[in-house]
Amino acid sequence: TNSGNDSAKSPSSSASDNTAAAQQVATPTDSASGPACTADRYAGGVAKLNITDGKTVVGFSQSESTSNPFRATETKSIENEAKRLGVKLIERNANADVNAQNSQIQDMIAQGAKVLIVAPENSDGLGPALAEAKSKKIPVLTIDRTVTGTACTDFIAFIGSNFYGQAQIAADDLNTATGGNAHVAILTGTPGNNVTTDRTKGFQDQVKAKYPNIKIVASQTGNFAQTDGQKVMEQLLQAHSDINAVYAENDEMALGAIQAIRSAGKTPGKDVKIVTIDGIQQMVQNVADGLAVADIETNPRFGPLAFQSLQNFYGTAGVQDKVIIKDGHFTTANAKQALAQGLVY
Amino acid sequence: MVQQDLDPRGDSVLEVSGVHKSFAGVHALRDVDFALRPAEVHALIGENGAGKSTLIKVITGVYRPDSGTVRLDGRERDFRNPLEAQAAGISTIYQEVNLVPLMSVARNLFLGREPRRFGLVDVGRMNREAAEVLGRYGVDVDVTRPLRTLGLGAQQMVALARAVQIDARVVIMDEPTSSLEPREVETLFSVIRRLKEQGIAVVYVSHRLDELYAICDRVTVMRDGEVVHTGEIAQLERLRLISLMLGREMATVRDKGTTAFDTDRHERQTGRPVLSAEGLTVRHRLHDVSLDIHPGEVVGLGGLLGAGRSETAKAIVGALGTDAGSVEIEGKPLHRRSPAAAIRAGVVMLAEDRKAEGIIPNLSVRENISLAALPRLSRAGVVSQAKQDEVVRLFMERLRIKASGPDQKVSDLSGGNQQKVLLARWLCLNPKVLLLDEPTRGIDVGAKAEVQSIIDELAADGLGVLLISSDLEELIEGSDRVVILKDGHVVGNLDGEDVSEDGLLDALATAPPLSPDDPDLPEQPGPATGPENPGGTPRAGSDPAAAPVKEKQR
Amino acid sequence: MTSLTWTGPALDRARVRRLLQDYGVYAALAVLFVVAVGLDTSFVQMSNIRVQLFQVAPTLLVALGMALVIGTEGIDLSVGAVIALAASVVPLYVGYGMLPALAVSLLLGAVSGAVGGAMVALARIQPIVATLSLMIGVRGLAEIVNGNSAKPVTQSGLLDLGSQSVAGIPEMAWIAGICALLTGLLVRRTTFGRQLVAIGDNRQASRLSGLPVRRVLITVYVISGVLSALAGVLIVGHGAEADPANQGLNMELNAITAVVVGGTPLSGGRVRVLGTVAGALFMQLITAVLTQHNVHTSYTQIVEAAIICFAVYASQERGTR
Amino acid sequence: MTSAVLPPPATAKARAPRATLGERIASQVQRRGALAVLVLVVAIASATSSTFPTWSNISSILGNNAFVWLLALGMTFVIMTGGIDLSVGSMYALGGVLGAYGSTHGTWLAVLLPLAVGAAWGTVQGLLVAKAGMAPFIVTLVGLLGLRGLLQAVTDEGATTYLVPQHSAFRHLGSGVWTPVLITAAFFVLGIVLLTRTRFGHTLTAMGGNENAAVLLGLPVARTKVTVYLLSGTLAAAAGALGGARLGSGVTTIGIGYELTAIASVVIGGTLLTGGSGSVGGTAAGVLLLAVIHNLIDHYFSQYGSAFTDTVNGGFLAAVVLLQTLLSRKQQLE
Ligand SMILES: Nc1ncnc2c1ncn2[C@@H]1O[C@H](COP(=O)(O)OP(=O)(O)OP(=O)(O)O)[C@@H](O)[C@H]1O
Ligand SMILES: Nc1ncnc2c1ncn2[C@@H]1O[C@H](COP(=O)(O)OP(=O)(O)OP(=O)(O)O)[C@@H](O)[C@H]1O
Ligand SMILES: [Mg+2]
Ligand SMILES: [Mg+2]
Repeated sequence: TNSGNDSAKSPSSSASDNTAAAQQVATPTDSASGPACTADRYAGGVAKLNITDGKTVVGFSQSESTSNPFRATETKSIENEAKRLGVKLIERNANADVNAQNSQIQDMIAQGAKVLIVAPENSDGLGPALAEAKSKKIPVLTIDRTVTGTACTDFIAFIGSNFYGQAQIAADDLNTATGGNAHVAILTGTPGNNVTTDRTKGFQDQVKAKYPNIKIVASQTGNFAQTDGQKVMEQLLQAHSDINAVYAENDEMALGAIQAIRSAGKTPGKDVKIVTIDGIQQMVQNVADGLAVADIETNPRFGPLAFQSLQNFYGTAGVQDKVIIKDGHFTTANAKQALAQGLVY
Repeated sequence: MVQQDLDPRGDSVLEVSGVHKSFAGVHALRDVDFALRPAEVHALIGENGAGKSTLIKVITGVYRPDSGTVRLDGRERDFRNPLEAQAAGISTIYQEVNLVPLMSVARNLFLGREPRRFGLVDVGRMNREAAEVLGRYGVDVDVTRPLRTLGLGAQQMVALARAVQIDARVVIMDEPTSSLEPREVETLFSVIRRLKEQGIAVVYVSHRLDELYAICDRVTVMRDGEVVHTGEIAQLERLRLISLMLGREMATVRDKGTTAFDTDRHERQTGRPVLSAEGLTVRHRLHDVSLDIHPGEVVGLGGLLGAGRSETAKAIVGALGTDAGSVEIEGKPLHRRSPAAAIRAGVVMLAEDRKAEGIIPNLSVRENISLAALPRLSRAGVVSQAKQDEVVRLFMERLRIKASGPDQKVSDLSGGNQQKVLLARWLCLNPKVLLLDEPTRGIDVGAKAEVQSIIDELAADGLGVLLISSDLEELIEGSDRVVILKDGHVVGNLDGEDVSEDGLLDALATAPPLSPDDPDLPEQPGPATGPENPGGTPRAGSDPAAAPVKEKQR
Repeated sequence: MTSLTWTGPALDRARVRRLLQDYGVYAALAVLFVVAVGLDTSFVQMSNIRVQLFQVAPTLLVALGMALVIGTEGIDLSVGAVIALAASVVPLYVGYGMLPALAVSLLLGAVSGAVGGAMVALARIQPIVATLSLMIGVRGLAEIVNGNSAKPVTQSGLLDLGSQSVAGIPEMAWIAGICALLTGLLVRRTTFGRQLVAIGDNRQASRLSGLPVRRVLITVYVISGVLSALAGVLIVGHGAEADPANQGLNMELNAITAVVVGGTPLSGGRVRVLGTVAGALFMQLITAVLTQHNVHTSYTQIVEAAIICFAVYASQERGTR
Repeated sequence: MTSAVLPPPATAKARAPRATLGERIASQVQRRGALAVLVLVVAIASATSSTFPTWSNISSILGNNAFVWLLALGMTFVIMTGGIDLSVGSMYALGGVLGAYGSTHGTWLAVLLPLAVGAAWGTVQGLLVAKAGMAPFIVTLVGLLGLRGLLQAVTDEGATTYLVPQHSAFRHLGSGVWTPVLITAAFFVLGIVLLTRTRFGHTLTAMGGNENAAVLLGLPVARTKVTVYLLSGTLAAAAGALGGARLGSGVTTIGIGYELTAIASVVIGGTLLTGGSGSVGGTAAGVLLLAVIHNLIDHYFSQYGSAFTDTVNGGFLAAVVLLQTLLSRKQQLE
């Protein structure tokens, strides 16, 4: 469905296949050992399955619209890996509605899913679906956001990024770029979203702990959207002419901020430094062009790691309850290279 | 000049004194005093816009007076809404039928007083009782049908039945008969007489003077928001009454009976009819109705309540979908059946239900008048203000529309003036055929005479007119020919000398039985339908004394 | 009765009420502006005014169309989705230049409007559900057309349209202003405008008066669609990016709010174009003041809600009793 | 007055035309368009899919959405009076958060706090509509925005999520399939009785049909209006609280756009948006129809991506309302 835009050099479908861009595990490191979760231990023991036999149905529940490049790449990655392994996959998309996600998960169970990969819309709202899965002895692997509950009992494990850590890195980058003297505007994500909460808190905590000369001038929501980010930034630049740095909690809002800085007659990257999170292609390009300082990656290519984990779960290796992936870190130094290698999505 | 024979205080159930009410600078009521004695029927009359309805609304708490008091049984009351007035014992039928069109007839009848069992509405009983009550008023309908499927007349009967059912000390009726037939009017009168016997006082508003003399005891005349006369109606002769209302000297009030029609018949052009409808059929409602209208003639459409007259008019202009039938204008068939197409062909219809189908309430008088004529008043889609103003001025003058100016909101006009605005809307189109459904409904004697003479004039100018009227006299004196409908069938055609009240009633009574293969065949009224009606005449009260009094003075 | 003492103040109160009703929005707008300047004098700077005009222009365009639809006693929830649809085709056609892209967008806006109008006028579906189905479906369509991520737009003509000023005022604002003027003329001076209002006030009576009810209704929705599409193109030009998943979200509510705050009743039969302009500016100013003073989102929403409530209450028509 | 006053019977004259059997069936189908379409859709789905008619699929359709349907129930009352309530989605979310918050202090608070806030805000909306004469659309739009703001204010801009304690009795209210379905069904039955068998129901129907007349007929219009918004607010908050009990937490991002779904269900159920005509049963059919359609679309189209599902969804909604409108066309025409 990627119709007709020839200007985009690296369509997400190929990026999701790019092995060089595949997720790398940060923690646990190989040496780290703890009791790993296997089928025998999961909630008192569930039947062993061979997910690649072409008959076992694996369900994948996506939380948000695939119009978001992160979600699109994530979904594609899962689909491609399933195809590669010969897994029979069914999927649903909850379009950011917890209620819908609950009923969709149950719906997939009704359709015969024997194991589930869930990208939760919300950490705290999947109680009914998880309970149903548990009562039917269907293991659930959660990716990209956590859910409340006990690993290896309510769900197998969590695989994903450390949002709090990403924000800390962002603070470090801004500090470096501004020489420790910054008046920052924060463009936060959609209120009520765990990602927003972590990325806001991580940044604020880091600033408070380490960078006394960084002043947070304003913090307003841009709803993870380019248009809103631009509007808010335009207003903030009017009210606070001293703003010289922006921390955007996702790339879309950073794109909006760049536009707003330009129309205020300033130069992004020079008058105002920008740090952002996610690592979509257009923004990494901007980093390469010097419009932004850094872009911290959130790697959406969950497919290989997720299925590997499932196989480990049914095998003997097992899965650790928290698998934190290594996120890339694009700066002026490596952005060009990353683009050339197609590491971005 | 206010003549008062005001009673000693305490003698009256309802007493209004010194009431002022103005709307955005328009004085609707000025220092109005009004007293109602127990067990009397008190007529409240005046020209359109005199303030009658406003007074009623002040009494019942719809409006709050700017100053003055309302006393009920000697106690000063300040009703905040009709609910409180109703609870205090004032039951009211407001001017336009004010019921809920989408709700069933039975529910409308019992709204707010539903019979209940175990705290829940007893629907079965409600429907049974509703059918029974309405049956007594001669309205024999399926009470579970939505009210709007009834004709306006039947709706008015429902409103009436409802108001009378409420326990009240005072019953106020604002033009209850405006869409009623003589038969229903008679039913109403007997209701009023019973009320009177029970000591209940009735306020009765009507523009039909005959009715006032027939039923009322005393009269209050209003003009321009003031009370100009209160007294026994028997002591007030008709001419004097009219002169009081109009505020003109008696001598200048030339009386020509109750209608202003020229009694001469129009010179009918024989030859091709300007409009000819063939075999109009609407499922369950109209059956093969055909009629012709020639240029320069007024064709009356007679029949009883719900006979299908309004529906015939609507079917002709395409406002109602027909199952069969055709309409030709000057020999050319009207292909696409819609009001717009009819208007383009020169056929216009003044609708019966002014509020729902006539006025555009929030627009000004000017915009209401010019609405249908807009395409003619504009060039390249842009309205020419000058042309429009001229047309509007012309018709406001010609029809003597009483408004503070062309910019006044039409919904703020009195009922009669709204009617004139609608007439103006159609006249400024220069139509060939005018279908008038109750054109003088709710308009005062003066205006009625004007409208009637306009109809005459129009016919004289060569227009074809179809006249539907519940006012028998108007129908007979105004029409050159009368087509009679009954249950959606044409059952008679009166021409020339036969156009008379007797002729009409005869035709209705002797109507041949309807074709037997018609599934909707209503039983012919026979001896079984009621002991009072042995002859099977559809007119109630064969007792001549009970018939509405018609004082023809000519 | 002491009628003199009564009529005096009563009349005055009535007049005040009338004035409030007619000019309430403008007064509120003025007050808000004064407050904004009082809080921060830099609010009067031209650069700030320009920012506000940039941001208000698309909302205003959509609100104008919405005002017409509301005038017919309808409502158009699909405007946001039409913005997305317009945005989605811009990257596809902008290679041929700005005008072809604009033309295709407007055409699609018109088509979407025509579909909505047909559902309302011909099939007699209630406007709110008819346009709700469009709102869902058209945005989906826009996302399909667009693919999975926002597309950058670099065509200079379009970018200029979204960022340049003429005589110190953004081109976008000029366009919106001209559209407002045209809409005003349409409502006040043309047959179409008068028919539209009449239909909104009493549809049955209008039909019986021979007005082309269906044609007027369809046209109104088409106009709304075209204006929304135009807004969509401007949004893309201003943001240099086409993002059908997010652009135009909540636009329907913003536009309706602007229209109603501007004094157009939702019950139809009346269209206040200048009021709509004031309503849109009013809402823009509130957001600007709250954002610029870094008020928390939660309070922003509460304060906005309260101000809308108050503004509408002050300027609404009240029946005399 | 008693019937004793009434005059002797006048002649029966015009008679109500009797409908043929075919017409009566047709009129039933017209009146229950949503139900007819629902039966059709379910029949087709059962015939073509083996998993659709299974109990676990049906229970997933019912169990998770049951509480949300209470929004449509409240909306039915509001729409019947010719009003609209856009605040239900926000109130639903707020109810969930308050319920979860309350549950940390005890089950009673978990139930009472949301109900009290819902009733209070509903009353405010009702008063603004009935007494201040403001347009319902605007008043409840204010609710939609303001309640979200309030929600964020009590959760530190969404950063705090209140969890229902694991062993709180409150959780039982929302668990399983039967509890939610029975609670919701009970509310709907009460709703039917309220609308068709009480004076309150008749009054609110009359108001929607012709408010002016209702005032003139001496019906308690203002009081009824306030009550209707109170009901809607309370139902929405209750739905939210029960939903919170089910989810086990007060999710702040929930309920966005639910007001539109509720309105769509009501309208599909055959209730006129202008008020005065409609039924609770129709709404029940409407919500079920939408839920079934969503389930089917998810089933068949999920693998094509969310944009495609949306498009199909919009198209289907249009088709359903079109069908429903065509079925009941005759009723609306006159
Ligand atoms: N709500 C209103 N706003 C402004 N003016 C009004 C309003 N209601 C009535 N008026 C004005 O008050 C005057 C009296 O009107 P009212 O309806 O009482 O007349 P009426 O005597 O009942 O006439 P009719 O016989 O035509 O029914 C008229 O001039 C009318 O225009
Ligand atoms: N008394 C009644 N009994 C039964 N049905 C009635 C009665 N009055 C009216 N109706 C119904 O109302 C409708 C009236 O049709 P229509 O309005 O064309 O009649 P009309 O002759 O113009 O009478 P009206 O004076 O009521 O306007 C018919 O469908 C008829 O079934
Ligand atoms: Mg009157
Ligand atoms: Mg009639």
